[in-house]
Amino acid sequence: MSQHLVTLPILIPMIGALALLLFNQASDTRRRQLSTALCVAQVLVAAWLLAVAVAGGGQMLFYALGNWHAPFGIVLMLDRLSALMLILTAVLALGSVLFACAGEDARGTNFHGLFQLQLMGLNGAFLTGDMFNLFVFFEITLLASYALMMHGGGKERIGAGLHYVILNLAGSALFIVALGVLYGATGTLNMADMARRVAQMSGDQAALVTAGALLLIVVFSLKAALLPLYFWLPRTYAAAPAPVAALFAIMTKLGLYAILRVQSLIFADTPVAEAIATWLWWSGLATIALAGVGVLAARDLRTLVAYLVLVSVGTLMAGTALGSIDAIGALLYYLPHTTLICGALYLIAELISQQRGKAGTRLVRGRRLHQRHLLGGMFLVAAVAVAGLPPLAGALGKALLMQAAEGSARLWLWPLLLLAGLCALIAMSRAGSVFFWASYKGEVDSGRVTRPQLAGVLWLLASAPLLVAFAGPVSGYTQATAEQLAEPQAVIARLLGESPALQFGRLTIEGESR
Amino acid sequence: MKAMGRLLPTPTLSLVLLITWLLLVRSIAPGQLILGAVLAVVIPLLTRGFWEPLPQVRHPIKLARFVLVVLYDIVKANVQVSLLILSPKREPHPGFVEYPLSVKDPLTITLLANTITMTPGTVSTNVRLDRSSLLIHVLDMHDEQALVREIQERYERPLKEIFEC
Amino acid sequence: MNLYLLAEAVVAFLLVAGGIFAFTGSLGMLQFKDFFMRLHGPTKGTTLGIGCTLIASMLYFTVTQGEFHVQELLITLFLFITAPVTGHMLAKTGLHMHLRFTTGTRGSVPEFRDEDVGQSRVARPAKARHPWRSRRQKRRGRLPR
Amino acid sequence: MALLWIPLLTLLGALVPVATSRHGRRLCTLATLVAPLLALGLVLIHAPAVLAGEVVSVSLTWMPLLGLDLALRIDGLTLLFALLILGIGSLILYYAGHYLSADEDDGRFLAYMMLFMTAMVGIAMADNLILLWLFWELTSVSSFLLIGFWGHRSDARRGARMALAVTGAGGLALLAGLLLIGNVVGSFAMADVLAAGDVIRASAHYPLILVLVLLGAFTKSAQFPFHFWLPHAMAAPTPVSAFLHSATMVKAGVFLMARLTPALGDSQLWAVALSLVGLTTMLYAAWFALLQRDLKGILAFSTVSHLGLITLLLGLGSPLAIVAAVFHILNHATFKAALFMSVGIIDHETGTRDIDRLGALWSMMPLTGTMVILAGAAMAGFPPFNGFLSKEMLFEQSLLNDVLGALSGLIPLLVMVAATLSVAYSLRLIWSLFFAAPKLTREQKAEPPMHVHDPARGMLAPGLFLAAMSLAVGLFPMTLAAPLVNAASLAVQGDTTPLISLALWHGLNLPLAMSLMAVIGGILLVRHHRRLANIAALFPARDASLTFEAAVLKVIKATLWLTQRLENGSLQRYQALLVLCALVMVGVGLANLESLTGPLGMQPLDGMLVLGAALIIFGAVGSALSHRWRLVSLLMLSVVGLTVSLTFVRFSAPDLALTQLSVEVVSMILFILALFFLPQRPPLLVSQRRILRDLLLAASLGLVVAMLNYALLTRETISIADYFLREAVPGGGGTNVVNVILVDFRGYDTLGEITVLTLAGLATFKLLNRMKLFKPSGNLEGIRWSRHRYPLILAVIAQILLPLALLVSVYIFLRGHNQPGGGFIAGLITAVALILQYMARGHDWTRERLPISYPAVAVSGLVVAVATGLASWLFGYPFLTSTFGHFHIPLIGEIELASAMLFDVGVYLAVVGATLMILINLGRVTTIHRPTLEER
Amino acid sequence: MEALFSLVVGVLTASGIYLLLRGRTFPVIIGLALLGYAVNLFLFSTGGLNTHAAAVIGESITPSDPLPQALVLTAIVIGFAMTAFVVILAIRARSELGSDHVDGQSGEAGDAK
Amino acid sequence: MLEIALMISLSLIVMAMAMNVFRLAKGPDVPDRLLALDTLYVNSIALIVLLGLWLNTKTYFEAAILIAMLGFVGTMAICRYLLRGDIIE
Ligand code: NA
Ligand code: NA
Repeated sequence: MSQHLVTLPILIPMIGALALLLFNQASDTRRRQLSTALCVAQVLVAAWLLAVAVAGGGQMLFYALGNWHAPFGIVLMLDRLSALMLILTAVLALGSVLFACAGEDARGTNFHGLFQLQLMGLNGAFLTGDMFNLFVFFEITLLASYALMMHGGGKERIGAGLHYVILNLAGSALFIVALGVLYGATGTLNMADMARRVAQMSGDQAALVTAGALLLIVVFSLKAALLPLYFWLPRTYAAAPAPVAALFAIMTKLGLYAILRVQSLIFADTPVAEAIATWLWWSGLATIALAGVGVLAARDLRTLVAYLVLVSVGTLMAGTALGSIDAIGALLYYLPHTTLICGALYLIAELISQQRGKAGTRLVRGRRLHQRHLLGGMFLVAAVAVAGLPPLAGALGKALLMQAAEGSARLWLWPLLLLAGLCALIAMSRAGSVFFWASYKGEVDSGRVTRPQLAGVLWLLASAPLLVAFAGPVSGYTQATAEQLAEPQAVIARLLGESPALQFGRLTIEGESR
Repeated sequence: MKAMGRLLPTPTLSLVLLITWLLLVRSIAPGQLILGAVLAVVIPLLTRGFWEPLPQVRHPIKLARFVLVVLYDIVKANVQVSLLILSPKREPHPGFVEYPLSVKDPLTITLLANTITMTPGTVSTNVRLDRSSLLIHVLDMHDEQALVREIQERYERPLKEIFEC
Repeated sequence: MNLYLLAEAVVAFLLVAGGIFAFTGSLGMLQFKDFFMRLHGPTKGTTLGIGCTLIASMLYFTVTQGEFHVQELLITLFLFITAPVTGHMLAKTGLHMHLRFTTGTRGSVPEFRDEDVGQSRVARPAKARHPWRSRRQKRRGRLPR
Repeated sequence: MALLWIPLLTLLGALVPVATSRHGRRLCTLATLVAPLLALGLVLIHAPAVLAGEVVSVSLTWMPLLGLDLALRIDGLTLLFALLILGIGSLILYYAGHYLSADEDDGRFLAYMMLFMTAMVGIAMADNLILLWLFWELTSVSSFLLIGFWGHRSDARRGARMALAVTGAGGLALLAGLLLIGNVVGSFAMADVLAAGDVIRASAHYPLILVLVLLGAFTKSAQFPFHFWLPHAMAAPTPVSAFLHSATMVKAGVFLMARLTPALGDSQLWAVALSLVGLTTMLYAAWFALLQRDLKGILAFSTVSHLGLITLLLGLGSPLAIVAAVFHILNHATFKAALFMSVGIIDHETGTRDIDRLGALWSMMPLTGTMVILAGAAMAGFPPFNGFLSKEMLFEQSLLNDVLGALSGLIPLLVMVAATLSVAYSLRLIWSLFFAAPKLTREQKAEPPMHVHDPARGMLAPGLFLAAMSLAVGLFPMTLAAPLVNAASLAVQGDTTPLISLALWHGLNLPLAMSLMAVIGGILLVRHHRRLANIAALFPARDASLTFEAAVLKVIKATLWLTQRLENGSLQRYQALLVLCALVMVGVGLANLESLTGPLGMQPLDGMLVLGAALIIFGAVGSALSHRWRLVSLLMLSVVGLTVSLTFVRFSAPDLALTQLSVEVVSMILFILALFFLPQRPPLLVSQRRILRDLLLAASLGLVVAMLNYALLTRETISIADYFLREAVPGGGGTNVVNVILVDFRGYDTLGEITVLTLAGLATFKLLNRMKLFKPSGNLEGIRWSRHRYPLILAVIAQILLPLALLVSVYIFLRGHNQPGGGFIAGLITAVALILQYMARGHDWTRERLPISYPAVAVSGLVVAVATGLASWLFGYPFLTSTFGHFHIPLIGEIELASAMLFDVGVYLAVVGATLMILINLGRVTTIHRPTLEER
Repeated sequence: MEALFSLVVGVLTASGIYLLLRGRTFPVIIGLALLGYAVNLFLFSTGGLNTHAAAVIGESITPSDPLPQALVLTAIVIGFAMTAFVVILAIRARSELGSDHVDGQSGEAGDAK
Repeated sequence: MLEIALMISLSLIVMAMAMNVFRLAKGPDVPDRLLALDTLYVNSIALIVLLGLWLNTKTYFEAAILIAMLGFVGTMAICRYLLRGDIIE
C-alpha cells in the first residue's frame, strides 16, 4: 500500500467525491461527516507524505502512472515543495469544510462533491511531473472553483463569476498555446525531460522556448493574480461563499506553485529564467504597491481581505524573482501563514456579517455584534497575523524575506513591504474598530457562531501561533525545500537516469517488468 | 413464440440492425455474426420505449419495386433539375400545391413526404396538424392536377399497399 | 484486365457524374430566385451526387482490394434518411418565416401558414441591421396576407 | 531558565483575569496581581548579581534562519525597566481594580494590561534584536486594545487607531533598521550587536540605520514631530494612561535608544539628532502642557516634554548625562504614575477633567491633594524631590555640552526655558485644582455644587506610595536609587564606570541658579496664565493630529480614486490587459528569433488546402464581423467547426476528426439554447476607437501566434512519439496509437478529462437550479411560434435513427483501440441520438421512456474508470496500469480483450451522462418556467 | 502549406480575440469557441503536418506524431466542457443581472469603460 | 483516367462548397444560410470520400458516416429554434 501512498491525495478526494455524488440522497449530516472525514484523511496522508519527503535528507518520490516510464508516461513527483503544498491544501480544506458544514453547504447542490473534486484538482496539480497533465488538473481545479464560487447563486456571485470564468477560459486557451510551443520546441511533456532538453538549446530553438515559457508565465500570473492581471480577484473572492473564498486562498498559490516549479525545474539557469524573474520582480512589486493602495481603499472587509491576498501574492512573486535559496526558503515559510490566515479571514468575515444584519461586512457603523468578544478575538489574531505584526508568523516571514533581499533589490522590496504592512495595519485597525467598537446599541441574538464554524476558524487560526512556535523546524524545512529546488539536476538524474539519450523501457515498482 | 415475440418485438428492425452491423464491420465472420445478432436483439429491447408502433411491411416485393421506382425517379429528377439549373434560358414556374393525404399513419406520411422531397422538382413543405394534407413546393409547375394524380399513383398507392393501410 | 478497365471507367464516370450532380445542386442553391426554389438543388442534386461518389468508392475498393466494400451503402442509407427531413424542415421553416416567393409563384399558402402561425404578429423592437446588407436589399416584398 | 518564566508568567497572567472575572472584582484583581508579583520576585532574585555588574542571560534557538533566538537578559538597564514595569505595573493593576465602574468588563481590561506588561517586559529583557522587535510591535497592538477599551467613544477609537498607525509605522521602520544592523554585524544577538559599535558606525549604512531606528524610537516615545498621538491616547481609561504613558510604553523608545547607545551612539549624527529632537520636543510639549484644560492633556504633554528631556540627555551622551537620563526615567515614572492616578481619582469623583471647572478641592480631597502636591512638586523639579535631582544633572550636563558646535550654548538656555514651563504647569495643576476657585459658566454655577471626597483606600494607596517614593528618592538618592541607576547606566555605557554621586545639594553652582530662575519664572507664568492663554489663542496652532487625520483621509480618498480607476469592473479591460500581456511576452520571445522560417521549409499547396483555409478564414472573419447578427455568426462558426474537422481528416488525424464532428453537433445545440435565452437584439454601444483598439490587439496577437506557429512548423523536433508508435502494440495492445495513448499511456489525463466533463455537468446543474427564464412569444422576425410542437416527420426519423445510432456507437466504441474511434466519440453519438429524441418528442415524452439520472450515469462512468485503474493495485502495479490478452473462443475465434476497454466504458458513460445532464437540464428548466402558449 | 496553416491559425486567433473583447456574452462565447479552434490547431500542428499517415499501426510506414493528437483530443473535450459551462453561465447571468452584458447592467451604460 | 476523374470530381466539389459559402454569406434570410450550411456538410461527405479514394485508405470513412448520421441534427436544432424557439420543450 505504501508504494501507492503518493496517489492518495488524488484518489481520496476523487473517490470521496464520487461517493458523495452517487449518494446525493443521503442526509446532510452523513454527507458532512463523509466530507470532513475525507479532509481529515487528506491531512493525515499529507502529513505522512511530508514525513516521507523529509526522511532520508529529503528524498524524492516518483510514481509512474499506468506503469509507463518517464518521460513517456505521466509521473507523479513528490518532493518537499509538493509535500508542503499538499499539507497546506489539506489543512485549509479541513477548516473550510468544517465551516461549510454549518449550513453554507446546503444552499446549493453538491457542495461537498465539488469541493472534493477541487481538492483533487489541486492535489493533482501539485503532484504532477508532466506539463500537459498540469493543464488538465488546472482545468479540474478551475471548473470546480467556478461551480463552488457560484454556489448558492445571487447577483453578486454570478456577475463576478462571469468575469472570473471568462478570463480563465481565455487563460486556458493561452495555456494550450504555450504547451504547444513547448512541446513543439522540445518534443516532450515530462518536466524533467523538458528541463534536460531546454538546457541544451540555443539559437532560434531557445528563442521559441522563451516565447512559450513567457506565455506560460502570463497564464500562471493570471491564476496567481499578478498585476496587471489581478483585477478579477477582489470581486470574485469577495462574492464567493465564505468557505469557498477560504479555499480560494490556495488558488492563487497554485499559480505561484506552477511558476516556482517551471522556473526552478524546467528553465533553471537559462536566459528564460532571467526573463521570467524580471517580469515577476517588477510585476510583483507593482502588485504589492497597488494592492496596498487597494487595501486602504477597500470599503468592505471581504474586498479588504482580497487585497491582502494580493499583497501576499505580490510579496511571494517578488520573493520568487529574487530566486536565491534564502528568498525561496523565506517565501515558502511565508506561504502557509498567509494562505491559512487569509482563508481564516474570509470565514471570520462571514461570521461578522452574520451578526451585523444589513451592514454585512461593509465598513460602516452597524448593529452591535452579539458575540463581539469571540469574534473580536478571532479577528484580532487574524488581523495581527495578516498585517505582519508580531508575534505571529507574518512578521517572521516578512523579516525573513526582507533579509533575503540583496543589494539594490532591497531598495525596492523593503519600503514596499513595509508600507504595504502599514496599509494593512491601518486598514485592519479601521475595520476592527468599526466592527467591534463603533456599533449602534441594538443587538440581535441571531447568526450565532455555530460549533463547526468555530472549529473551522480556530483550526485555521491555530496555524498563526504554531508557525511561530515551530518557526525553527518549519523554516528549516522550507530552506531545505529551496535547496532541493535549486538542484534540478538531481530530479533529472533520479527520474531519467544519467544517460542523456532517450531511454526506452518500462519502469516497475517492484523492479520487474510485466 | 411468445418468448420470441418478447425477445424480438420488431423483427424488421432487428434484421436491419444485423445487416447494418455486418456492413459496418465489413465481415461475416462467425464472431461478428454473433455479436451482430446480440446487438440486433439488445438494441431494440433497450430502445423499446422509444419505438412507437409502426406499420409492418406486408409486401416486401412491392417495397423493392417501390424503392427501384423511387431510385429511378431520383436519377431522372436530378437530370431534369440539373438541366434546368445549367440552362439559363428556361425559366421555371414555381408553385405550391396542396396535396390531400389519404394515409394517416406517421411512417407512411413520412415516407411519402421524403419521397416527394427526393423526386421530380418537388419539396414537401408542411404537413397539416390534422394530417389531412401536405403542402408541396414545385420547382417547375405546369399542371397541378396531373402532379397530384401522379404522386397518388406512383407513390401513395404503392405505399398504402406495402403497409396495407 | 478488361474488367478492371471497365470498372475503372465506371468509377471514373460515377465520380464525374457525382461531381456534376453535387455541383449543379449547389449551383441551383446559388442562382435560383427564392428560397423555396433554392431548396430543390441540394435536396436532390447533392444527395445523388454523394450517392454516385459513394458507389464509385464502393466499386473502387471492391475491385482494388478484392473484397466487398459495401460500407458506403450505410452512408447512403443515412443520407437518404436525413436529407429529405432537412429539406422538409427547412421548407417548413421558410414557410413559417414568411419568406418571399418569386413573382409568378402559383398556388396559395396563407391558409397553411395561418394554421402554423396564427393571425397576429408580435411587436418587436427594431432589428439590428446586418453589417453586409444594405437597406435596399432587404426583403422587397412579402406575399399579401 | 528562570528568566523565561518572567515574560511567561505575565503572559499566563493575562489568562487569569479572564478566568476569574466571574468571581467578583476584588478576587479578580488580586488573582491577577499574583503573576506580576511572582515575576517581580524572579527579577529581584537576580538583582544582586545584576547590581554587581553581571549580565544574567539565557538563550534558546528559535529560528536560526532568521537569526532569531529566544534570548533574554537581565542587566542593569533591564533591571531598572523590569522593576518599573512590574512594580509600578502591579500598583496600577491594583488601582485599576478600583477604578473601573462595576458594569465594565474588568477581566478583559486586566488581560489587556497583562498582555501589554508582557510585551514591555519582553522589550526590556530581549537579548536578540528580532525578539526585541517582536515585543516592540506587540506593545503597539496591546496598547491599541487598551486605548480603544472604551471603543464606543469615537475619540477612543480615533486615538487608538492613530497610536497604532504612528507607532506601528515606526515599528516597521525599526524592523528595517534592525535588519540592517543584523546585516552589518552578522548577528542579531544583543551582545554581538552591542560589541560591534565600531563596525556599525563604520558601515556605509550607518546613517540609514540610525534614521530607521530613531524613527522607531521617536514615534514610540512621542518625540516631535510624532508626538501628536499621545494626547489623543488619553481617551483610554486612566490606569492605561498611568501605565502606558508614564511608566512604560512611551519609555520603550527611550529604552531602545539607551539600549543601543553602545552600538549606535557616540557619533556626531547621533548626538545632534537626539539632542535637537529631544530639545524641541521638550520645549514644544511643555508649552502645550501649560495651555491644556484637560487634566490628562496636561499630563500627556508633560510626559512628552519629559521624554524629550530624556532623549536630550541621551543625545548629550556624556557618562553623567546618561546617568541623569537613566535616573530621570526612574523619577518620571514614579511621579507621573502617581499624577495620572490622582487625575483618575479626580475624574472618577467629580466626573470631569476640565481644569477650569475644578477648584478648591483641597478641603474635600486632602489625601488626593497631598498626592498631587508631592508628585507635582517632583515634576516641577522642586527640592527635595527626585525630579529636582535629575533636573539639576540635566542643567549641569547641558552647560557642558558641545554637540551643536557653536550653537551648543543655546542648549542650557532652552533647557531652562523648558524647566520654567515645567514649573509653571506643575504649579498650575496644583493651584487650580486644590486652591483656586473653579471658573464656571453661568449654567454650571446654577448646578448644585460638587460634594466630593477622597476615594477608597485601595484607589489612593498606590498613588500615595509612588508620590511618597518620589520624595523618598529625593531625600535618600544614594540608598534608594544609586545602585540601580549605577547598574543601568553601566549597561548603557559599557565599560566606563560613571562617577555616581546623587545628592540633593551640590553646592551653590550655576545649575542651582538655573533651577531658581526656573521656579521664579514658573511662578510668574502661572500668575499670568490667562494672559498667556490669550497670547496663545492669537496663534491657533494647528493640531498635528488633525493634520494627520486629514492626511490619512486624503490618502484614503486618493487610493479609492486610484483603485476605482484601475479596477473599473469592465471585463473588456481585463481581457484586453491579458491579451496585451500575452502579446508582449510572446513578442519578447520572438524578438530573439533569427529567422522565422526554419530549416524544414514548406510543403506544397493544393486546392483542397486552399479551400479549407478559405473556409476557415471566411467562417472566422464572418462570425467576428456578424457578431451582432447572432444566428449568422453561429452559422459562420459552424463552418469553421466543420472545416477544422476536415482539416483533421486532411492531416491524418481521424480520431480528432470524429471527435470534433460529434462535439460540433452538441455545441451547436448548446449555442442555440444560448441564442434563445439571451436577448435577441443587443443595442450598439461601442465607439469607433474601441473597435479600432480591439482590432489592433486582436490582429497583433493573431500575427504573433501565426508567426510562432510558422516558426515551429518549419523546424524539426525529436519528440518522444516514436516510443508510442513502437510500444502501442506490444505494450498497449492496440494499433490505434492515439487511442492507446488516451486510455493507456496517458490514461491519467483522460481520467482528468472526463472528470472535467462530469464537473461541467454538475456545475451547470448548479447554475440551472432555481433559474428563472421566460420564453418569448415570437421569434426574431416577430412571428409567433409555430403550433407544430413536435413536427411529425422529425419525430419518425428520430425514432428510426435511434437504434441505428446506438449500433454505430457500439461499433465506434469497439473498434476504438485498433481503429479510429473509442469511448468518447461513441458516447457523444449516443448522446446526440438521445438529444434528438428530446428535440423531436419533447422532454416529458423522452423522460418517461428513459427514467435514469444522468448525473448518476456520469458519476458511475468515473467510478468504472477509477475502479479499472485501482484494479492494477491488486496485481502490484501502479494506478491505471492496463493489461490485455488474446483469447480463443470457439466459433468466434481469436479476440482481444484489454482492461483499457473497461476504462473506455467509463469514458463512454461519463460522456453520455455529462452531455445529457448539461443539455437536458437546460431544456427542462425552460419548459417548466415557460408561460404556456398552447395550441388553439 | 505551413504558411497557409499558420495564417489560418492566426486569423482564427485574431477573430476569437476580437470577439472576446466584445461586451455581450454571446459574442464572447463565440470568440472563446474560435480561440479554442485556433489553439487546438496550434497544438495539433506541433506534431507536424502529416498528410499521408494516420497514427494507426499498419496503416502506413511513416505515421504521424500521435501524441499531439491525443493532447488535442483531451483539449477538445475540456474545451467542450468549458463551453457548456460558460453558455449556461451566460444564460444564468442574464437571468440574474437582467442583461447579457458581461458587466451586467452596469455595462449597459456604455462600452466606453 | 481515374486520376483525372478524381481531379474533376474534387474540383467540382470544391467549387460546390465555394458556392455554398457564397450563399451562406449572402443569405438573404436565415433559412437560406442554413440551407447553405447543411449543403456544405453534405458536400463535405463527398470530399471525405474522394480524399479516401485519393489516399487509397478507408481510415476516414467513419467521419463520413458521422456527418451523414449526425450532421443534420444541428440543422434540425436551428429549424426548431426558428419554429418554436425552445428546442427541447
Ligand atoms: Na479514441
Ligand atoms: Na426547453
